[in-house]
This record gives sequence, structure tokens and C-alpha cells, in this order.
Amino acid sequence: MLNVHTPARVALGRVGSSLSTRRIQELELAHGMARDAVHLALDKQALKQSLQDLGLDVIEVQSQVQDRAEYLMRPDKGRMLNPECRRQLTELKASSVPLLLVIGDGLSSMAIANHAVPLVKAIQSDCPWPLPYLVLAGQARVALADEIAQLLGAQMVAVLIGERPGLSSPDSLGIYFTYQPKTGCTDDARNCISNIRPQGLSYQRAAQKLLWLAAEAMRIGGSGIVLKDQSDQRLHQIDPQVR
Amino acid sequence: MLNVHTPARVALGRVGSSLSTRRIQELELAHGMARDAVHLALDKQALKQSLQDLGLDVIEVQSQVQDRAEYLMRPDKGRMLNPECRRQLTELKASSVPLLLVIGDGLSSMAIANHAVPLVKAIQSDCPWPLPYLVLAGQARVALADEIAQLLGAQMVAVLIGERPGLSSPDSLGIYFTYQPKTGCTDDARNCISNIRPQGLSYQRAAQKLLWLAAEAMRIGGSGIVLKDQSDQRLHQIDPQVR
Amino acid sequence: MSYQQTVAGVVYRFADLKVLMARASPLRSGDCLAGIAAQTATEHMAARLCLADIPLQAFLNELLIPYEDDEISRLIVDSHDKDAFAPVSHLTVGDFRNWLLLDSTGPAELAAISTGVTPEMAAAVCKLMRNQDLVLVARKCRVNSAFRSTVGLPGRLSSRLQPNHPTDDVKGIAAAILDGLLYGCGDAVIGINPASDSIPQLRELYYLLDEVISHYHIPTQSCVLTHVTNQIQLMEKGAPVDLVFQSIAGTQAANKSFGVDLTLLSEAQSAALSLKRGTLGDNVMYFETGQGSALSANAHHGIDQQTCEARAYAVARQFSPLLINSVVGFIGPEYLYDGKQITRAGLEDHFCGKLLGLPMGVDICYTNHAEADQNDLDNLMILLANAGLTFLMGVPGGDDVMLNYQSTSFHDILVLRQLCALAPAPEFEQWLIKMAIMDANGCICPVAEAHPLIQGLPRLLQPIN
Amino acid sequence: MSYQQTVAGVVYRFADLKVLMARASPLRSGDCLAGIAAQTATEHMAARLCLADIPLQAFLNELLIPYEDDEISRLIVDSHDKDAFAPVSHLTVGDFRNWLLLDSTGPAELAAISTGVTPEMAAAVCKLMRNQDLVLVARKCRVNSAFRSTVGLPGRLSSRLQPNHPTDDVKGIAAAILDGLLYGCGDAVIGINPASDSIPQLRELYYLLDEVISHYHIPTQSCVLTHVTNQIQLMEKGAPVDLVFQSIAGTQAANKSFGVDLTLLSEAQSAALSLKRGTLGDNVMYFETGQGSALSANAHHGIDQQTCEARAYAVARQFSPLLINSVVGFIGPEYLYDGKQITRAGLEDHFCGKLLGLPMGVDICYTNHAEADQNDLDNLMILLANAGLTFLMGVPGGDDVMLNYQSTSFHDILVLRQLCALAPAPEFEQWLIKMAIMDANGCICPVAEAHPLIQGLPRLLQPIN
Ligand code: B12
Ligand code: B12
Repeated sequence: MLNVHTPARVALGRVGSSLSTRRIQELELAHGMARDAVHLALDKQALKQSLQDLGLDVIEVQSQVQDRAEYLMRPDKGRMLNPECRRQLTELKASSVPLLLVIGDGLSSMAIANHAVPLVKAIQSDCPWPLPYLVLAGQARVALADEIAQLLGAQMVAVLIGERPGLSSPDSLGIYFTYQPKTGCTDDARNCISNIRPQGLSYQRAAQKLLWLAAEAMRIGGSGIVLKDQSDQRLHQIDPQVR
Repeated sequence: MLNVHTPARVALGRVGSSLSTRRIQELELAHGMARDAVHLALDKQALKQSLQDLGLDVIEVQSQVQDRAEYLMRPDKGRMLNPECRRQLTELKASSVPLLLVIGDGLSSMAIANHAVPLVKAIQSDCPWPLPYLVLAGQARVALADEIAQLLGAQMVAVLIGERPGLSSPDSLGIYFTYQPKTGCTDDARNCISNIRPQGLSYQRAAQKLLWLAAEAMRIGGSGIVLKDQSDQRLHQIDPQVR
Repeated sequence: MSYQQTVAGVVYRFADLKVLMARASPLRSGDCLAGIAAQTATEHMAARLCLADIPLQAFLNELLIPYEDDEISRLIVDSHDKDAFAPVSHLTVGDFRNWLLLDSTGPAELAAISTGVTPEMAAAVCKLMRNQDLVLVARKCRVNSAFRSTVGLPGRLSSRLQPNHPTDDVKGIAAAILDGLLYGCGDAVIGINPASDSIPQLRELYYLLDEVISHYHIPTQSCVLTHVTNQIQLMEKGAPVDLVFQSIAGTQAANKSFGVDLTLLSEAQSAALSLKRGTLGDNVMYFETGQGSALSANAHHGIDQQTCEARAYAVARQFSPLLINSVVGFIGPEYLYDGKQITRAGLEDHFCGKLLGLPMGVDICYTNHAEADQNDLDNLMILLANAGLTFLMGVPGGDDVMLNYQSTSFHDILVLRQLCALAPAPEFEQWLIKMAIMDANGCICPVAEAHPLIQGLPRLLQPIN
Repeated sequence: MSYQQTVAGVVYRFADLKVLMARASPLRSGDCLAGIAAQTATEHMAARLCLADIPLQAFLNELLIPYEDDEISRLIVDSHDKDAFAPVSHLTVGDFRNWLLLDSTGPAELAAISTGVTPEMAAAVCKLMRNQDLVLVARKCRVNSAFRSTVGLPGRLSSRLQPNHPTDDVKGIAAAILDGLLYGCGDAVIGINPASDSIPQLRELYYLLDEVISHYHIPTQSCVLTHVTNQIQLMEKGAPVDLVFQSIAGTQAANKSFGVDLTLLSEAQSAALSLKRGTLGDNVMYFETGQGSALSANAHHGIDQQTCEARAYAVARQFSPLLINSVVGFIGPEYLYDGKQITRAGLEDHFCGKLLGLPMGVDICYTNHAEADQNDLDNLMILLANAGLTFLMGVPGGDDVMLNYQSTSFHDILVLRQLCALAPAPEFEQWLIKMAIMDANGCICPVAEAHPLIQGLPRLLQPIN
């Protein structure tokens, strides 16, 4: 009965002090699936196509990481563009945008495969700024977006990235937002919107939060711990359903 | 004071219930050394030369194992001759001997490097049978000698092999003796002479034991659990110093 | 100053104490990632032998990060208690290990030196200790703290009830809280990690927790693990804040990447103290740490991750926390590769925290990208229960559906209580018995429909304002 | 009979119970070497889900090795106790795990079913249990046995004193025995692994042990771990044999490669019983086992190594041993690769042995070619002490200078006693106190030069005839 209110594993019962065989096995099975999710490669072609269908140009880049095993052990490499891509971005001379979107596989390519397109769509539909293109980054860590944004001259960057897979949520997506991004930025300068997926934060709310943060960052000239999310106040006014 | 009687780590003292830092570190250091000993490759050339200096022909063979890592994980391969060597032995048509000596690196090539030559010498000097040649086997397990002996038509085989390295004895050598060896023999058909090294069983005693076992095996027509080592009775008679 | 040691005829040199410490540390992926781990087994042993002969005094003379460059170095030096240090001031690191293990070194002796021990001394001796030593000595350290319950008493094991929800849904969180309470968990704290960073939403969570705790008179405290700046804002707005939480690390630069410094933490502590919500004590802070965070922020100064971690405890110690928690396998395999490394780090952190006088808990956990599984978690939780762990996590089914990792479950806590004859905090224990959740033998009772918590449920599952 | 299970839309088939068991077993190198481990994580999970639904009854109907082919299969079937099985006969493997964990399943209930449980049932349920379950349930099993001391009583942890020497030198062995006794070790047995196989030399060892034990009236027993055929010969020649030892395995073919069968063991048992040397009981046998030995002898019949191991316990059970010991990390990495696999196997073997009603000890150890170290040993020994281990090894400094491996030391035993409040066997405890080796609080006393054992030393270190 408790479990109608939450996806958390409540009201599991017990045998003595322990979890029952069935519960243990559910957990083990989920563990196997979540581990697979970590190692699943992103189907960039399919994703690129869908993004282009939204009328967006897609710039593809790659971090310095070679494969999934290296991705896990070398976060430093996942935060740096591979030199070839760095050169390409410099030569691209793309017109700079106020808010750049970067999509990175992160720790769950499944999150990106399942949620990136509808989330981008939701952002696109409310975005006050032009979104002519976005960047699709392979083997990416959050901070990779700093270098990308700097090279493309973006004022703000939001990276949509796969959060590490959990037992109950192998495909959760996070957005990390940074004002005036550049190589060397640390997390105190970012804001985070987490747990985006149908069972978590909706695309709609996530998009609204991001755009609220971006507008507010422009206003106060900063992001991270100086920027406090008061978007819900506004949301309360917009949509009385939302508490 | 207790430790004059044994190489075992007796009379270590304690801090509370525990070993002192110094004792722990001695152990850790020895562990590092013993681990290295496992991975040390045998210098076959040097060994071959010394054995030839004893007037012995040396036949070199190799098991089916490729490298040290595989040796550790695939004992099955360490018990089978690599096909090339198998062919060579068949074609060799060496005159068969009653007692064949096989030298195998086993788990400690250091044991072989340090003790094989003097031990062979000791065996040679007392051996009632001709010892025209012996076999030097790389990446060998005990049972590899069965196949070798069978192919060479030997009536008995003794494999001199490196025992797994211990903290206090990285170079201990063991002899495993089998009467009428052939592929598929199991350990109940063998006798073992263990812990051969200066701090353990002397070359002299080991050689005497082996030759006693071989003679007795010939007499009763078997080895292993049917063959009981009574050599010390004889030794007592030969050498009153030995108890 | 440089150091050297000969092993098997080869001379190994170590440029300074920092390098020596890193080379002597038990192998882990984070130190390899940082490029500071020993390259060979013999170099490792040389460093360990050399470290054993370093006088403890050396750590007072040679700082790993200069005094001028780092406020944590300054804190460590300025707060060092010379008198407390006296009984061990003549010892080398190796002899300090021996001293710790002596039968004559009991809880009183350990408590007496704790403010004389610097994080670097603790880290150094820790590196030379076997896992069994880490268990044995930690068990002799007695540390307790109090707010509305007392944690850390001998024979007790407390737990944090962690009722997270992917959208911070109040009903969902309330359901998990009730579930946990019915398993007898939550005496260290009921602490929510909020998915959201939104001030209005956070405010609701504080009211929910306050409502549950005060309605049922639960002798425990609440916490919302958002950024400390949010908590300060909310205290200013009058939210019912019990404990102030913050993630901390062992260097000023790493803390800066977390958006905090000592001044900010001190401000937060004062604000929480001024609310006077504790009934038994005024330990108002809750900190979380974990090996790897300094390196992750590129703020490790070439110091190995276990030593960085111990330095974070100097920060914690400054603010007399109710709880401090090493979230040991939380970040991923780049810092602690597998169950073996996680286990070792968990024992290390617990030992160092206790030695430094902190009410140390461990979030015994692993992520799905690490080489670990439930069995590793089982082993470590039993080892730590034997080591006298202060508290651990209670997560429904061990699966955190918002943070995406596996930790200890309510069930695990019951198992440890049964296995090691441990009880929750005394005030909470009484409450559990009064509420007929636990019987006098410490057994959890079957849940009856008529139970007041179940009865109160519908109301709790209503939105709270 | 074949089995199948669907996972994530894919159907997995398992040819028979043997295959199903192998695929469901937690990963270890030996099963990979044998080519019988699950190939993928999902196949592994499919097998585990499928195994959970198998009725225990199935193991009586479908033998892993046919009755006709193997005397251990015959022993298992012929000695199965239907009445004892009744309380659990209706359960599946998964439900059997649940039943074992219930609070209502206590020592009495577990003892009552033990002869009704076959090794295969124990192995099957073991595969589905987490490490914490293996600890929790083993702890509830009470098994004791006696010869001159009683081992296995609750709150007690006994030890085998293992005074090996590379040349079986009598003085060297005597020195190690004295060392161990002064640490309060040796209440399970004083057992020598002789380097030599020579009958005259073995005889001397028996007289040495008899001399020490009878001179000091030590309530313990001796053993020389040579081949059982040697022990029979020596008994015939009148040597003072207390316990008869033999390594055993779980298939007839593997035992044949060890040069033994049930008839030979029974003959040895009768011979030892006829000597009537026990004062408190007549458990005269001591067995050693260890995962991997059947595969090593190419005698595993496609059965996974954990199940083979459990089958060896059927052999042991037949002879009411005083002690049985899984030498868990002894052979090498080809069967148990690293600390994680050794730890799991140690907990499994201890659990299965206890469930089957055996006085189970574990030689917690590793070799230098395995990926393990002292910390793994520390962890496992603490876990097993929590699980109610019957006895463990006491090797000087933890380094066996003849067998070439690392095991638990005299010091480790003291640490466990201190950590988990455990005492040696009651008769031995009294003796230790009487001899002023231990005080009434269980603390080992400093060794005084005037101590009778030290005084007797010179005589003992003389050759004995
Ligand atoms: C791992 C993690 C951490 C690690 C990060 C270290 C590392 N190397 O990964 C540690 C333990 C240090 C950490 C700390 C904190 N975290 Co955190 N963290 C996570 C977690 C569990 C997974 C993140 C992930 O998978 N990222 C994807 C990978 C691919 O990214 P990455 O490049 O490898 O890692 C970077 C990000 O994880 C980022 N990051 C991690 N946490 C946070 C938090 C904030 C506010 C920001 C801006 C960035 C950030 O730091 C990493 C290094 O750059 C999420 C929960 C979730 N479900 O996602 C919470 C989460 C993101 N963290 C959260 C919070 C609140 C914090 C803290 C502010 C807590 C505190 N009060 O101090 C601190 C400080 C963060 C900071 N400003 O630096 C919240 C954010 C809520 C929000 N909407 O703002 C989350 C959602 C969890 C929660 N609900 O409590 N965190
Ligand atoms: C490992 C080991 C075992 C393992 C072997 C399994 C395996 N796959 O390795 C196990 C635990 C099964 C074992 C069992 C026994 N062993 Co054992 N074993 C050893 C040990 C520790 C190391 C051997 C080694 O490094 N070999 C080198 C490697 C490269 O060889 P391998 O091909 O990989 O492995 C083979 C040999 O080890 C052989 N083997 C192992 N033990 C024995 C014992 C005898 C008598 C024989 C003939 C062969 C044999 O079996 C393996 C598979 O073919 C030695 C001690 C030492 N310091 O050497 C004792 C040792 C050889 N074993 C000994 C004994 C007595 C036995 C037993 C007879 C005990 C008993 N009462 O049942 C049994 C049965 C042996 C048999 N007849 O099959 C004695 C032999 C004394 C002697 N001089 O005869 C030794 C010296 C130890 C001791 N002092 O107690 N043993």
C-alpha cells in the first residue's frame, strides 16, 4: 500500500530480519540491467537524425576517451575535447548563441536515447533565444561542455547528460547549467536539474526550470551557488495544479 | 630463543593481541618477493648448459601454456605437451631409460635455477641406472611428466619441479615420482619428496630417497600409496648421524 | 625534506612527505589516476618501511599544503593541541601503530590524544595498519554526540533514514519515512537528499519532517541535504531546520568547488545553534565526505586521496557535528575500483574519523559502474559493525531511486542488530518500544493495521503546508 | 530433466540440474576453467531465478552423478533421513532460503533437519544466499564434537596449532608447539603436516605429540596429516594416534586420486576408535576439503566446485569427525581467483558444513600466486568469527614455512577472541588458566622465564624416542 506513493522499494516484507529470496533476486536482476546500461554505446546516428528533424544543426564531437572502459577510469580525459574536434570547433566559426545545448552520453547513453529529443523539443518550444544548432558529445563528462561552449563563444551552456544508472532508473537524465563557461570552471559555478525522466521530473518542468535559470543568470550575471532556483514560485502562478 | 630451532616465525612478541609494525612489514616484504618468484621466467639456456656440463643430454619441451598468466589459470594446459613437442619426442626415438628425470619450472623457476643442478648431480652420483639424458620442460605441471615419459618409453619418471613459493622459501623444490607413468595417471600413483633446498631436505637425502623409492617400486611393481617410504631405516644404518 | 629507503639493494627516494605518503598508500584507482601511486610493489614497500620510521613530529614541521595556501592547513596547525599530543609525541608512525594496539591503550587514552592527532598523522598510521587493526582500534574509540537522540554509545548502532524520491514528492517521501520507522530505523537522522534545488520545494520538505517528528514525538532529528547556502536562506525564512548539512573535502580548493569555506560553515552553524531545537545536545552539523572528491575537483595538490579525506575530518571536527559520514563507494570506480578498494577505504575512513574524535558513520555503498555487488556491501557492513560504527544508511530495499546507487537497507540494519547484538540510540529505543514497533528483546514487531503510524498515515500522506 | 527460464524476453535452457546449478553459482575461476560457468550475466540470473523455483524434492529424484557410478551418490541417497527432511520437504530452494532466515528457525529446528538435508540441497540454497545470509544462518547452527576437548560450543572459537617444519625436525616442531601454546592456541588439535612420507619419521612425530600432551595434561588431541594408509600402518605398529586425518573430495573418482575410498576411511576410523584415547568423546576423525580438488583430479563430472565441495561433507558426516576443515584458498587462483572469491567460498563452505551438521572449521588462507593479501584474510576471519566458526588455524606468524602459504596466526586468534568476545574450548580454557598462560579475563599473560612450559623446554627440545 505504501508503494503506490513512491518508486522506492518500500513495504518489501521480511523473512526474519532479511529480504526474501524474491526481493533479493529482483535486486540482482536490476543490478545486471543497470550494469549493462553503463556499457551501452550511444546510437549517435539515430539521435542526430531525430535532432535534425527538430530543425537543429548537430555538431558532433568526442572527448579524449577511446572506449567505455577508459571512460570509467579516466574522467580527466572525458572532460577534454580530443584535439581533432577542438580544431574543428575552432575552424567552424559558427555564429555564437546565448544558450548552447550540449548533449553528452555521460554514464547512461540510454537516458540520452530515451529522453534527449523530447527534452530538447520542450526547451525549443519555450526558448526566448535562437537555437540554430547543438552539440552532440561522445564519452562526455559534465565539464566537457565548458571547453565546447568556450570555443563556440556561447554565453551560457546547458549539458544534457546521462546520470549514472540506478537499479530503478537506468535512464535518468541530468542538466548542468553554467553561465560564462570556460575550461577550469568548477561545480560551484553550475546549477543542476536532476532526475529528468517520465518517473521523475517531466520534460516540461525541466525545460521551464532551465529557461528560468538561464534568464535569471543573465539578470544577476552568474550561476551556481549565487543563483537560487525560485522557479516554482512562478510555476505556482502559471499552473495551479503544480504545488 | 625458540627461533634457533625453526625457520618458522616463532617468538614474534606482540602489541596487544597483534603483531608489531615491524613484523607486519617483514611479512609484507616477503609477500612481494614471493609474488615476484611466481612470475619469474626460467633461464633455460643457463640451466641447459650446466646440465650438459654434467654430461647429460638435455631435451627441451614446452607444455601447451603460452605465458605465466595462462600457466596460473590453466593447469589443464600445463599438463599437456604442446603438439610440436609431442611430435618431436615421438620422432626422437631416444633409447628408453628405466628412470627418466624431468625438470619443470612449476610454480617457482627460482627453485629450479637454484637447486636442479646440484640435485641432479646427487642423483647421478648414486644412480644404479644409466642417465644419458633428461627433459627440461617449460610451464610444466607435475602430470606433464606422464606424457613425456610415456612418449620416451621410460619405466619410471621423477619430475623435479618448483613448489609454489612461500614467504620464507621462494625456491623450494619437490620431486614427484611415478612408476609406469602414462597420460591419465593420478596422484595416488605417485610418491612425493618435498621441501628440497638447503634450509629443507638436503640434495643428498632427497637423491637417496628418490633412488630408494625407485628401487622399491621396481621390486613391488608399483608406486604411490602402495609404496611406503622406509628409506630412513636404511639411512639410519648407513649414516648413524641421521636419526 | 626528502626521504629514502633501501629495499633489496635498491635505493628509493621520495621527494617529500606528500610523495612518501602517496607511495605508501594501499593501492587504489584514484591515486593511479592522479599519477601518484607507487609504480612497483617494491617501491610501495620501500615507502611503507620508510614511513614507519618517520616521527609523528614530522607532520607538524612539514605541511603537505603550505600554511599560506590553504585554510585547512591553517586550521590543522592552529587547532593542534600540544598537551594532548604529548603522550605520543616521541613516537614514529610505526610505533604509533604499536601504541594504538596495546592493551593499555583504551578508550580513555585514545580520547585523551584525539585533539593532539592531526589528520596527516591519522592518515599515515592508517596506511600501515591491516584491516583487522583498523577494526580493533576503531572499536576502542568512544565518541558520542547528541541533539534529540544520543549517538555513538557502546553497544549501539544508529541509522540515517534516507527516504529520497526522484521528484521530492511529499507523499512518496512520507511513505518511505513510515516504512523506515516501522523497521526501527532513523535514530541518527531522517535526512532527505532533495532532487530539486528549488527553495520553495525545499521548504516543504522541512515542514514535512518537522510534522512527522513532532507529531509522533520521535527522539530524532531532520536534515535536508541541499547546499548549505540554501539551508541558510531557509533558516532565515524561519524553516524548522534541525541539522545543517554540507559535503566537505580536505582542501580549501576542493571546498571552493563545492561552494563552501570555513566562514560559510561557521555562519551556518551559528544560525542552526540559534534555533535551539536540540533537546539533549547542540551538535547541529552533519557532514558528508568521501575519497576522491578533491581529485575530482582537481584540487588535491598531489596528496593521496586517503590523506585528503582525513583532512576533511579536520574541517568536520571544527564544527562538533552530530554526524559525519563517509559515502565510501559513492562516486565511482575511478577512485575506488572494486569491492576490495571500497572495503579498505570504508575501514580507513571510519578508523581515521574515530581516532580524530568524530562520530563517524559510513554510507556502505557502491554504484553500478563499479566492480562491486551486494556481497561486498554485506562484508563491509559486518566488519564495520564489529568496528563500532556510529551509524549507517537505511534506504528502502537498499536502492536509492534518486541518487542511483545501492546502500544498506532497513533490513541490513536489522541483520546487524541481530548479528552483533546492537541496539539503536537509547532514547529512540524507548520510543520504538513505546510505539510497539520493537519489543523489549529488540525484535521488530509485525506491523498491525491498527498501529498509530499506519493510522496516521492518510493524514501524513496529505500535502502539508 | 531439462529446465528453462525467461529473462527479458530471452528463454534460457539448462540441460539438467547439474548444469542449472553450475550456471547459478556465483562466479569463480574454477567453474570457468571447467567450462561450466554461465556465459553472460543474464544467463547467470536466469539460472538463479530458475533454481529458486526448484523443489528440494528434485534433488532426491535427480542425482547429479548416477547411483551406480559413484559411492558418494549412494551414500547420500542411502543415508538420507526422510523424517528429518519432512519439515522442509515441501519447499522450493528459494523458499528454503526464506525458511532458514525466519526467526522461528532456531538452533533446534536447524539441528532437527540436518540429516534430512543432502549436500546438493545445501549447495543449491547456498548459491541463492547473500554473504550476510551465510553468516546469519551458520551462526544459528550449533554443532559440537569431543575427544579430549569439546569444540563448537557457543561463544567459543577453537584453533588448530599447526607447527610445521620443512624437515620435520623434532626440535623445530616442538618450538612451534610451545610458541602456540603460550599464545593459548591448540585446543582443536595440534596437527603436523609432515614434509616427509617416511614411516619411521612419522612415528617420531606421534611420540613427540603424545609426550607434550600427556606430560602437561593438555586437554587437546594430536594429529599427523600424512596419508591415511600411513596412519593405519602406524596404528598397527602401536603409535599413539589420537585423530586420523585424511583429505577428502566430493566424488568417488576424486577420492580415488587421493588414494582413498569409504571402506578405507571406515577401516581407519575403526582402528582409531579401538585405541580408545578420547576422554570426553569418540569423534576420532579429522578431514580436510577445499573447492577445486575434484576438478584438479579431472573427477568433477561437470559439477560445479561448490557443489562438489558440499558432497565431500557427506563423506565427512558419515564418520562423525571431531573436526572438518575447508582449506579455502589453499590450491590457487585457478579455482578461486582472488580475495573476493576466496571470501565467498569460505563463507559458503562454512555454511554448508554447519547446515549439514558438521563441526566446520576454515583454514582462512591464500597462496602467493593468488590475487589476495593479508587484508582479505583479516576480513574473512572476522566474518567467520561472526558466523560462529568452529575453529581456525594457528600458524606461527601466519607463514607456513613448509606448505608455502599464508594462514591465520596465533595473533589473529587472540585478535578474534578480543574482538568478538570468544573463548577457547572450556577444558582448554581451564588448563590455560591453571598454567597461568591466560588470566581469568581471557587475557594472555606475558611469558615469564620461570613458566613450566619454558622450563620443560630443554627436555622437550631433546630428541624423543
Ligand atoms: C556523483 C554525485 C556527486 C559527487 C560528484 C563528484 C564526481 N566526480 O562525480 C559528489 C559526492 C562530490 C557530489 C557533491 C555534491 N552534490 Co552531487 N550528485 C552526484 C550524483 C549522485 C550523480 C551525478 C552524475 O551521475 N553525473 C553525471 C556524470 C556523467 O557527470 P560527471 O561529469 O562525471 O560528474 C560531475 C557531476 O556529477 C557534478 N555534480 C555532482 N553533484 C553536483 C551537484 C551540483 C549542484 C552541481 C552543480 C554539479 C554536481 O560533479 C561532477 C564533477 O564535475 C547526483 C544524483 C544523480 N542522480 O545524478 C548528485 C546530485 C547532482 N548532487 C547534488 C548535490 C546537492 C550535491 C552537493 C551540492 C551537496 C552539498 N550540499 O554539498 C555537493 C556539492 C556539489 C558541487 N557543487 O560541487 C544534487 C543536485 C540537486 C540539484 N538539483 O541541484 C544531486 C541531484 C543529488 C541530490 N539530489 O542530492 N555529488
Ligand atoms: C597444493 C598441494 C595439494 C593440493 C593438490 C591439488 C592441486 N591442484 O594443486 C591438495 C590440497 C589436493 C593436496 C592433497 C594432498 N596432499 Co598435498 N600438497 C600441496 C602443496 C601445498 C603444494 C604442491 C605444489 O606446489 N606442487 C607444484 C605444482 C607445480 O604442481 P601441480 O602439478 O600444480 O600440482 C600437483 C601436485 O601438487 C600434486 N600433489 C599435491 N600434493 C600431493 C601429495 C602427494 C603425496 C602426491 C603424490 C602429489 C601431490 O597434486 C597436484 C595435481 O596433480 C605441497 C607442499 C609443498 N610445499 O609443495 C603439499 C604436499 C605435496 N601434499 C602432501 C600430502 C601428504 C597430501 C595428501 C596425501 C594429504 C592426505 N593425507 O590426503 C593429499 C592427497 C594427495 C594425493 N595423493 O592426491 C605432502 C606430501 C608429503 C610427502 N612427502 O609425500 C606435501 C609435501 C605437504 C605436506 N607435507 O603435507 N595437496
